[in-house]
Amino acid sequence: MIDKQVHDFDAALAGVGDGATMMVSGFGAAGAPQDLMEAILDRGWRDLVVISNNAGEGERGLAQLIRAGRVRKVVCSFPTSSNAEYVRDAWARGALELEIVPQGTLSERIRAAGAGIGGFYTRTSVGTPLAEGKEQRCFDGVDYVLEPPLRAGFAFVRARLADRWGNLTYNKSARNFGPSMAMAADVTVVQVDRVVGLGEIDPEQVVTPGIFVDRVIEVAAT
Amino acid sequence: MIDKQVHDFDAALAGVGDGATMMVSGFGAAGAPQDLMEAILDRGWRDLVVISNNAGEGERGLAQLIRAGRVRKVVCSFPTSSNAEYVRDAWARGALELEIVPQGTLSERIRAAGAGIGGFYTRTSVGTPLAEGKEQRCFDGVDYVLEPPLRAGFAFVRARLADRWGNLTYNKSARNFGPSMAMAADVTVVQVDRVVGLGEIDPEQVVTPGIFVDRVIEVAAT
Amino acid sequence: MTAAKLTRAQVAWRIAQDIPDGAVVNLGIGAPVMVADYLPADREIVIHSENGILGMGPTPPAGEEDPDLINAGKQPVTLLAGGSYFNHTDSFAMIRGGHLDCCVLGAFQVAQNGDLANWSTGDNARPPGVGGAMDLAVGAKRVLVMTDHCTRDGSPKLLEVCTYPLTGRGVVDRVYTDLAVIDIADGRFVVREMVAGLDADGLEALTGAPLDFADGCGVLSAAIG
Amino acid sequence: MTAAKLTRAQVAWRIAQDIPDGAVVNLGIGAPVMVADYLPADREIVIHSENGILGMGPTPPAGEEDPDLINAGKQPVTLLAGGSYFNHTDSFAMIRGGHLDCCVLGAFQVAQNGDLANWSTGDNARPPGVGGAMDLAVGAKRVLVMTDHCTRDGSPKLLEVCTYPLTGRGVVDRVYTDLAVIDIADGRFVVREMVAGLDADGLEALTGAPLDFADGCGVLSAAIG
Repeated sequence: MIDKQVHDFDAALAGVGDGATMMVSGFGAAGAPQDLMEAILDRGWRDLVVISNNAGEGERGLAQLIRAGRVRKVVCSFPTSSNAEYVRDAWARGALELEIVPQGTLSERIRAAGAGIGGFYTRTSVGTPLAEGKEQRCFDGVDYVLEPPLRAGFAFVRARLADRWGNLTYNKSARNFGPSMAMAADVTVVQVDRVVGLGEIDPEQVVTPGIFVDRVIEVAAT
Repeated sequence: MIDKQVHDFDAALAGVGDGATMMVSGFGAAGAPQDLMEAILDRGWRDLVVISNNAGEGERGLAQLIRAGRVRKVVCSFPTSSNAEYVRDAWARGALELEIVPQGTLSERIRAAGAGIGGFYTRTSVGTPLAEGKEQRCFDGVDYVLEPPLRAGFAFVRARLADRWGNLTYNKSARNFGPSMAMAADVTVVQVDRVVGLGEIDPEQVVTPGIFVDRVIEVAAT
Repeated sequence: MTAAKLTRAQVAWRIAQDIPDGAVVNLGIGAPVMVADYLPADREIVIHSENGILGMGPTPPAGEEDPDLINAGKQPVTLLAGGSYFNHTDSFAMIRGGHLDCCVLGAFQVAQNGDLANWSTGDNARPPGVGGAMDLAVGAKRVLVMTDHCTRDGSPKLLEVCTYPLTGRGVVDRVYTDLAVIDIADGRFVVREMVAGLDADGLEALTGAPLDFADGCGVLSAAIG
Repeated sequence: MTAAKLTRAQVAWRIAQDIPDGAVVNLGIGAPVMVADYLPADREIVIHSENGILGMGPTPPAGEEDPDLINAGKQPVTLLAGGSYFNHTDSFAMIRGGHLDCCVLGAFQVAQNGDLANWSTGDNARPPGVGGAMDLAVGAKRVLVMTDHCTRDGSPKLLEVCTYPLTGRGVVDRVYTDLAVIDIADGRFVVREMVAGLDADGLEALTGAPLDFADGCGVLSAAIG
């Protein structure tokens, strides 16, 4: 019997520890697994390496982890969202490393890891400082850079509904990075608003099939 | 005002002609745009180059085009589905060229074209005759081959519902190649069971957003 | 006579007039978002937001904001009938795959060969960040730039060569400034419209590169105040 | 004493016993599909079909077939509660990305280093066709092969080196034949189970490569007739 639902954060976070590499879904606060981030904060783990579009946003979740000095590095496209003085401060002090990846390349690199692609060529960043050190190549007269896949030990994702097989739906633009991150980690942990019975999600409407999901934790939306 | 619905096959097929390169959705008969294929047959165009998982299936659609000698070449993963003597015959006579691509590589190459990817590395086909002549490369001790994107002038796709913006839903496993092919052609023409009013497709359930669709023709399912 | 410099809203209005019926357009974070307010009412234009929205609608009334429905600038928005949601990877497949008819981006600098610099001033005292600008710059069929003609201290932003780190190489098609509408063609700036009260020498003095002037170069004005 | 050769159904039964509860498995076209009929009732196993289905169910009753709901062999199937549909590219992302726990494939030949040949006999008089076999061969976490031990004319299918064109290089983990269950480990065939009435020499005589025998090599039998 398959039942991916877990009932407490200890079970949701089993295996996470100091130095963990983790993808965190969300674009700003939309789709960010805030309660999972706070449970990580509570457990005191340090030296975390985070892959996320932003370096947190606002007051909650990943922003708290960074403020508390728990994050060593963020791989992201845009670290300085609104109210992100905590990022500027930590970065200026040398306490936080930032690796900047163009947003579409970030997302495609994550998908590539999940899809078993060993690398891909994109025009994005050609001729810019972000292409430095990358292999460059010309196809049909157009220049491309080679980008490697991007994996992590964990993916922490926020979704709307799940069933015990781990099938997921999302809400509006909170979908963002969730579906690709869920494919690209050794362990995918999903914070959902509600777990529903098997078969209650229309098979045509499943956005992330359960094959990509390891653990589901229900946290009632606030 | 955006209205992608066309009301006859002449409008649906505008620009197609002898030598056209066209993607055709479907896995076997499921999701195959049979009526569009038959309209092409009626118009007598020849030397067609087809990209499709199978070289037709059964009696209708692409199978008719091949039987009638209108198709010069099929790029596919598996040309000899059931009742495919017409493929064996045409191929044995030298009247039909077949280019065999592994199924996942075929689908990924189509998606790459639609997603602006200049090429990608896959382990699929390494060490096999289908890797011959392809660039090979080792990342982290694993061998990959380089695969180029695959585009076409036209994509002919079968879907279930559409609205006037071209948003699409599909039916069950008839979804198959449709969503990726719709992204990868200069002109994407979709045969749907029914055109519904704008807003009648739940925005969470749109599988192919209208941005990928140029023309929609309603053909009541038989 | 002083040049009748356009306000930012007027530049947004002017850009909106150039977006054809049926186009799919992405409006960059910041001033370009204003273009949405001036799209002609008789055209149906689909706005794409890189965080997974097509058919983005206006700001919701106060109290009806949904934190899960935001634009690329993370402001609350709405969805029009016909709109759809999709994931980030698919959204950038649209962008990179050449499916957007145009995008409107801000700029620090634009060079006469179409190079765009809009993400970094090379200031190493500030954390870097690029967002989706590099993807939009290479991906959209037409890249329109919305910018003041000069910086606040009067330096030209239209240059022979960008001095800031690039966002994209040779990507810009047209620049809309508070003074002029300028195409990029064959490695040259070609002025198509210019505000009243300015002549060719005047505009050239405010520009860091030589200018060509289109036959029938018109007057840049806006139908809004 | 003659070897108690297994029927194809019995081989399918034997494979089914090795698929653990909760596994996601792809069953190749042809004989491997029979494995589905013998999955232990107390295990919940998710069947993947490369044409975009997870949670595939059994053949529908006559008259209830849906031409839009078929398996990779293009036969009508059903969907279980918890199942889902997705497009072909996503389906092969699952396969290639290593998300399937195992797949069961047929074979023309298997070599002791795990090379698999199952798509072409190199016969240039027949049109080629590979389907999804090469993707499954490299992608699934475990590749199980279901095959007769010998061809109809008695030639061995388990060889030192494949002579037919490969499907994948070094991909096979375990082979289930009508005579034995054989692991591939460190470039050698290691027999784990063998049917009654056959000894090591007898099996080796039917095999085109040297065999190792696991400690406690068991008897291969099936609980079905």
